[in-house]
Amino acid sequence: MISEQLLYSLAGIGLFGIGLRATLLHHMLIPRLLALNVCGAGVFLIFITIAYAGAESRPDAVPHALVLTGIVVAVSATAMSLALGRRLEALNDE
Amino acid sequence: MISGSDLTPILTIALLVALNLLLLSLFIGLIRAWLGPGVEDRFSAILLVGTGGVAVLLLLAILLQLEALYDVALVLALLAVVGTVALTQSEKSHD
Amino acid sequence: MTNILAVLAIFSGLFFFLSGSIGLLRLPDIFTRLHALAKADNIGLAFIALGVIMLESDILNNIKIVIIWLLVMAASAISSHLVARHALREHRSDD
Amino acid sequence: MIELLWSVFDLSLVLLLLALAWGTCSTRDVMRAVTLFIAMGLLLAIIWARLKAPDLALAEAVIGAGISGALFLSAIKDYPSTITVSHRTPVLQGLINAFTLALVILMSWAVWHGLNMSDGIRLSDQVVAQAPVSGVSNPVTAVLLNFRAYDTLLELAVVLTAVLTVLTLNDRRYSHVVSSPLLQGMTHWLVPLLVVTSGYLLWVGAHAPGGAFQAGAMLAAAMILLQLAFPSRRQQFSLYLVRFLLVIGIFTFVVVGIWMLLLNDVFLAFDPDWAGTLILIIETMATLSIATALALAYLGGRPMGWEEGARNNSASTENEGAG
Repeated sequence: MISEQLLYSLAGIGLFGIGLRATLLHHMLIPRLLALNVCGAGVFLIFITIAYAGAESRPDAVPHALVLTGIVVAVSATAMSLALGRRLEALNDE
Repeated sequence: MISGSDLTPILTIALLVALNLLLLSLFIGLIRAWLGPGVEDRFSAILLVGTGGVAVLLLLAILLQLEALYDVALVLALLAVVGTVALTQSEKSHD
Repeated sequence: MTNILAVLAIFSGLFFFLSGSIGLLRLPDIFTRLHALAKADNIGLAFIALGVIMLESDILNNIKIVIIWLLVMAASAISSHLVARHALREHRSDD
Repeated sequence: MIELLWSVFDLSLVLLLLALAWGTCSTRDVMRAVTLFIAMGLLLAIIWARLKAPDLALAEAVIGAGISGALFLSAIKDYPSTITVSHRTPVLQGLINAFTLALVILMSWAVWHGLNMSDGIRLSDQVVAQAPVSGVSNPVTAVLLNFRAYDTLLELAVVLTAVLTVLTLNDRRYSHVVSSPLLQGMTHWLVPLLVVTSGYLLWVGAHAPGGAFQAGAMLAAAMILLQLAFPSRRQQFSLYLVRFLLVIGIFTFVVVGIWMLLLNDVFLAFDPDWAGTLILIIETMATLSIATALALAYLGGRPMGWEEGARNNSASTENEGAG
């Protein structure tokens, strides 16, 4: 049996890589933001995997609090970037 | 509290098999999300994943003995509606 | 005894989930697909919720599960309506 | 047997997650990308539940599957439906691939060390040891609102900054959608239910998974739903109230912090006797602020009559109908 910690941290690293590569490759705003969110999700997954301490014991609360903060900040940043992008489009149309 | 003593090995195995089959069902649904072709087809797949997610969370709550997952399932059920409404009410503005 | 009944209920639910997702994949258009989806949403989740209720001894949690199930039922009806209406409207604008 | 089945479950979850991420990042169809992204959010909520992080599962269910999805869906309304392929030169593409690979290797090394680290100070032990004096028994809430209250204060500042940027840049989006009577009927019972659940999550956050962020996001979802179901209804609330709600969270936090500074000589150091009450007050106000901020962010800009609202609120409600 592979340890679930190893498995999920590999998934986190994979998500991070996929997201980062796509963030750099895309030049349109929305695909880029989606990719950046995927990349961020990978980082969150790594944090939570490190916090996970097996089936019996209670996981570490500190990374959980950090990731909770991260999720809220990520959604705010996404909203801000979308607004910036919309403004930019409006300026280009003029 | 979940009646932990009742969680016999055979029951655990049965629940885990159910969990895996449920995931398979979600996977089949997600193929439709990939194929489309219409927006509606994609979103009906999301609806299936939402309901399937609720079912997975209910089973996980029993298996992991985490009561809080019922709250998560409740929240997921509530938010699935908001998601659908967001999709169907925001369509491309036809000129 | 309760365990056997619970597992039986969960597996009947799974049957509806799997047939719902296969229907979502195989049926020809959005309206028939929504019809398949409703099976998973309503009956599938109902059976799984029933099974989980049998395994869960805490009465408050059981009430929560019933609320979740009622929510998903209502949500599924309204989502299907919205998605189908959206599909109809889009289709009309193509003509 | 049990372990094998868990492994199969974990492996399928992970493969499905990676497939969805790959699909989101590589497809040329914007709608497909957004749908797969929403599905990924739902799957992440399941993964957080599996990894015993119900606090995160709650937040992800509301934000990942609900609010970010709604944000992207409203953003792609007037967006080209196909993603044009990258114009990057082969050299640049090679550089990007090499850079990504290098970071992934570096990260794998760091994670490997993180997983194998056995000695040293484990923060979780300290959190558990100090939990009784934090005023709440949910360790995540204890970390967020007591031990690392600074972080949470600054996070509220980040959310406020983001929403102020949104408000500065654009007027809100308009939707030309005819609402459905069935949807409006549903809104009449669903919105109260969302508000009650939000209050429940806020209250339960002291001793079980839940708290200000989950509750705030839930309340924001209720506001977004109202907006979607009644797109043409004029706002019935004062824009003064909106501004007030937007800053009340951070204002309360700072006031409590300074009060504690005067009392204990340390900014944001709560008395153990008072901590529970203070945390609840701060969290309630933060919930209101987060909800308002996320709902305004969804609108994508200033609501009708935002500027006039500042100068003459009573007159603006009469004038904005034409605009």
